[in-house]
Amino acid sequence: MHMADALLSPTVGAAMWAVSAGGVALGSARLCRERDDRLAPLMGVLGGFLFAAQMINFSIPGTGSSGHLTGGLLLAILLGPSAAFLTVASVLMIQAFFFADGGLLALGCNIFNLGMIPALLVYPLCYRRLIGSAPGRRREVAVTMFSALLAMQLGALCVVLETAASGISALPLDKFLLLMQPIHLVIGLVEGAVTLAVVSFLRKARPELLTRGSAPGAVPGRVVLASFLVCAVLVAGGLSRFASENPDGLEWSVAKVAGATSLSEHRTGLGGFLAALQKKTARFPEYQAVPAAVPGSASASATTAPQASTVAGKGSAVAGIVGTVVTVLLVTGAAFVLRRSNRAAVAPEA
Amino acid sequence: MASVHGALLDLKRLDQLAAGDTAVHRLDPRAKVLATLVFIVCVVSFGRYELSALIPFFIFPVCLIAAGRLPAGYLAAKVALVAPFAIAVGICNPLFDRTVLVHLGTLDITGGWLSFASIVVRTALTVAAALTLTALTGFTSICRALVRLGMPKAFAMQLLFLYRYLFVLAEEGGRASRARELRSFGRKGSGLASYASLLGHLLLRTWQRAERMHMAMLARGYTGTFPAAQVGRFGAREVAFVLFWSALFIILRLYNGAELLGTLVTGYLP
Amino acid sequence: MSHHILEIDHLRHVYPDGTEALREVTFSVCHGESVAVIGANGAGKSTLLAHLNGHLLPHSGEVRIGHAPVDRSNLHEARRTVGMVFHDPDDQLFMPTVYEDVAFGPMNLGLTGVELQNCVAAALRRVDAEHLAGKAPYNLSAGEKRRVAIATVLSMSPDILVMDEPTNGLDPYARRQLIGLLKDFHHSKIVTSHDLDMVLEVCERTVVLSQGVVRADGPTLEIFRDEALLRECRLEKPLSMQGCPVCGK
Amino acid sequence: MSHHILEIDHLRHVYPDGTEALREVTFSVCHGESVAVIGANGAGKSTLLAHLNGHLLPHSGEVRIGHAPVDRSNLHEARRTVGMVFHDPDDQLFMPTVYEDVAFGPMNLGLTGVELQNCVAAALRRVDAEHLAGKAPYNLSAGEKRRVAIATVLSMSPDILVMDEPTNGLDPYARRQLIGLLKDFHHSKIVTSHDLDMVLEVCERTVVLSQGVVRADGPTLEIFRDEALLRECRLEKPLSMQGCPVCGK
Ligand SMILES: Nc1ncnc2c1ncn2[C@@H]1O[C@H](COP(=O)(O)OP(=O)(O)OP(=O)(O)O)[C@@H](O)[C@H]1O
Ligand SMILES: Nc1ncnc2c1ncn2[C@@H]1O[C@H](COP(=O)(O)OP(=O)(O)OP(=O)(O)O)[C@@H](O)[C@H]1O
Ligand SMILES: [Mg+2]
Ligand SMILES: [Mg+2]
Repeated sequence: MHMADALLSPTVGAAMWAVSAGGVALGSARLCRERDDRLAPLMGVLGGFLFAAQMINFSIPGTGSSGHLTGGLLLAILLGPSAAFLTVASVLMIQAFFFADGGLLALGCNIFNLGMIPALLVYPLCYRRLIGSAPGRRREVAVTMFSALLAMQLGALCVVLETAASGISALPLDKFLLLMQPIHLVIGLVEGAVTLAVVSFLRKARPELLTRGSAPGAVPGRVVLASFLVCAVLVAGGLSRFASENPDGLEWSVAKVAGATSLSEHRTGLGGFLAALQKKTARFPEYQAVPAAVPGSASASATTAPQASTVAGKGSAVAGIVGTVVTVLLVTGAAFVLRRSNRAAVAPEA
Repeated sequence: MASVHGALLDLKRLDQLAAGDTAVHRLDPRAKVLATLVFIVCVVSFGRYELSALIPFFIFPVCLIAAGRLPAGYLAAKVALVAPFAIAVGICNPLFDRTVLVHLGTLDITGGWLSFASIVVRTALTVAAALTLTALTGFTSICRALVRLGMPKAFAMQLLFLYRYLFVLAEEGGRASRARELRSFGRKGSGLASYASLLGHLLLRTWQRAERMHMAMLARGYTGTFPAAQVGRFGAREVAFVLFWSALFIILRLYNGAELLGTLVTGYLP
Repeated sequence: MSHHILEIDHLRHVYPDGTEALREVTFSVCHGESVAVIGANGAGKSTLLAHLNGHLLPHSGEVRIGHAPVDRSNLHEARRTVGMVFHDPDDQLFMPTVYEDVAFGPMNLGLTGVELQNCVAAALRRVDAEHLAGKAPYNLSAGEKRRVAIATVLSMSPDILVMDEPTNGLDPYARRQLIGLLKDFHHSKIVTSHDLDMVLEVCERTVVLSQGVVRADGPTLEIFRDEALLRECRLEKPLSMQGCPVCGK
Repeated sequence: MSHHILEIDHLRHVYPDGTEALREVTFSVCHGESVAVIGANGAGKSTLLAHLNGHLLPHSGEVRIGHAPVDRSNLHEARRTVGMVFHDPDDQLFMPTVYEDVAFGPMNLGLTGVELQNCVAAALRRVDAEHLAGKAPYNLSAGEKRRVAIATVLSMSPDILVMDEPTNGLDPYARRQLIGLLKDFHHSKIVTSHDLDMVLEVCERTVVLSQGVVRADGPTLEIFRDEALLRECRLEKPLSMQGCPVCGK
């Protein structure tokens, strides 16, 4: 499930970008150190393989729907965590640029949810630890299924948290969770089953392919753990700061606890700056619209004019609508002029 | 399957558009990437009920599309098709947020509808900007721009390989899936067993291809690093481009352009 | 009315990116006929074949099999009637063993037990590959893969056998074997190839495609004698008709 | 001492799964010679070629280029000397545009600026592909891909050109073009192919591999006249030498 730009606040987006960029930098550095120049083409074509795999479906018995591979865990088993992470990240990047799947700002979130979680978290810390050196069939089934499920659940959870922390969607956290987690339970089961089946196939056909991921040194246990701690702190910092800036974003859980008292103190950095700008100009600041929040934030809203929100709302609404129409006309006009002048510029050659 | 296949065709199409030769095409990719990033950050930094202030931002993609002589209809259709997730989540807003924020005559508009509309507009803006960037620059150039903006080289290399072999493998996968389809009738035979085995075969062949590619690369002096790409110039035009757009975005972020215009107009029309 | 088993009628296909791969293709194939479709790289041969079992649908025009047009409603029927052997057998062999691969189609058609076994055995026997039944496809040689790919299709007893460049990548012996095999089939056959010598041996009739249109359609020998036509379509006489390079005849 | 540029000496290779692909291969190639390596599917041709630039290393025996054995210490040297054109051009064209692809090798050799540009332009000119420089590989036709693949190798000015089935999948016109191109090169050449007619035109000498050993080595025409030998090695005469199927000669 791809996170989308339109649901993100810049703070959450930027925090996740920082985390993912850190992961990519770390992964690349590790890879360079490994000095296996076979990896570059291999990762490239395996990324292509992920695309190809997504073109192919299988029908899930009894449901009438179909599923396909997502691939994070499978790649980690084949390539080891760093290479698998970079491969998934590159696939997501292509999707962001060409298919606008997600979007550029959401890329950070998506790389985290779909790449980091399965390859850098679940694989080294769960799969590798549990699977042992010579697993029996039953153990392999159990561990693979569990890992795939875990990765999917964590991914879905992150989508929910990121959305909630951004506060663009009004979907309450509990409802959203109830929606996302069961869906991803099914997706996780499918992922586990496919990963298991493909790994068994490879074990029969080319067992030597399965040795790379489990090669000694391929599991950067401590590094991963440390970087995840850093990530967690970063994210938690970003989220909590944002939560205090924008109580509406987490109103169902943080309720009105943060209130007006903490509002002005935590406004720092990009998010704070933009939020401040937003306060200055916004016509429908949410703390005015949500009656319960009005008393607490009266001082904060003093900068903006409307006291009787309906009246002002009406006036600004009319202005907004008229303005929108005019803007659209202007934009279209500009495009028209640009195109004309462009054609004129090319015409002499043609 | 159809969606990925269509996506690949789009990819080829966007790539061909990037081969165009207009002033905006010729700009250093870094300038375009930077301007687009500023644009996206500004757009998503608006509050959830903001709508009219977003509209002026369309000036950016629209101008670039016009100046780059990109097929507007095609890009618009693409924008309309994507981001189902954002829309799906956004459509919940009217259900949960029923506070009436605006009265238009007898029509009450709730916060939910307002924020939903806002999500739709944001989606259109961010998606249009991303696609325009790609169509004006091409993926390879974007990659190189990102490298020069600090992306690790190993990752860039990986992206370039992926981009090159996407088509080859997608076609291979497409043919294999078609072969299975031809011999399975309806839903019969398209289950997990044949799926996993098919993927396994595909994976084996992918692996062999990687081995051959590696051989080809070694044969041409590959030593684990890619030679540096030719340098573009971040000149006055690039600086002007980035500064102009960033300034415009920040102004539009600070002042609701649409509403100011509207007040101007309605001010004269009592 | 007519005894045509396959009719291609003013077929036109445009790929989504705007490439007009087929512009106006019309010909028909009778029961038991062997037809070769030849043409330069990119002439549209593979595109044409993909229409025969409804993998691609026409932009305009029609493909009819036994008088019923191929469309979404009767895809299953078309796929049973037309057996397609792909350009690259690797695309076609996707099950863990040869036996399972050949059994895949009939099983989906509902065959089980002894009936299934007989069907698979018969198909393998027809391509001389019974000894390969237990092997994994990725361990086969090029020629073996090709023969198994044909068996996977034969096991569904199609009425028309369609093959895209069947001799590609085969050594001379395997090629000769395949030619023998093809001559023995009493199916209607449609074959594309750049191996015009094989065409000369296997097909009595040849259709020449050039840039998405039929440039010629007639007895193979007649077509191969028309040097001007061949040159125009980026083709040349089969090598065996070109005179001996040693004695220079 | 000798003027051999390439010597293959009792070469043996066993794949990790135990397949003994080459058992005892010995032959050598002189400056300017064109040698064809032919044999059935699985005879070991591609395996042999992979040894020439050190991609595979021998289990026993040796490959010597200009008297220096190819081993880990001089791989770079060997790879410069031996230019390898692969079976599937898609494996070889891995950069985003044709220009970059052709420039990849020279750039790794340290060329820059005008020198690099000239080198790339010269290589593209030799295969008639200057107009393709800006294109992406996935937009090329089969014949164009093949020619560009050759250019990528020529740009490194190798002393020996090695090609694995260069005419595979080409239409007769593109094949003819390629043959013309190959005849014009004054490189030492080693070519494998199932297209024996091409071999007859391009190579004056032929080595026959069979199950990992050299079964024959001699002038091409002589080899192709030995029907018993060919039959034994799953080969047959080039089609143009087989007599006309029409008049039956
Ligand atoms: N998926 C596709 N999208 C766009 N264009 C395509 C696609 N597949 C093929 N084409 C184009 O359609 C034309 C016909 O292609 P087709 O594969 O049918 O040729 P062909 O006759 O089979 O060639 P070959 O002898 O090389 O196999 C070519 O110009 C090709 O580039
Ligand atoms: N990676 C590999 N692992 C194991 N065995 C292999 C591998 N590659 C090739 N072989 C085997 O080695 C033998 C020689 O293969 P090779 O590819 O050299 O044959 P070839 O002469 O090139 O055949 P073709 O004409 O089909 O290209 C074959 O039996 C093949 O199955
Ligand atoms: Mg074809
Ligand atoms: Mg070979």
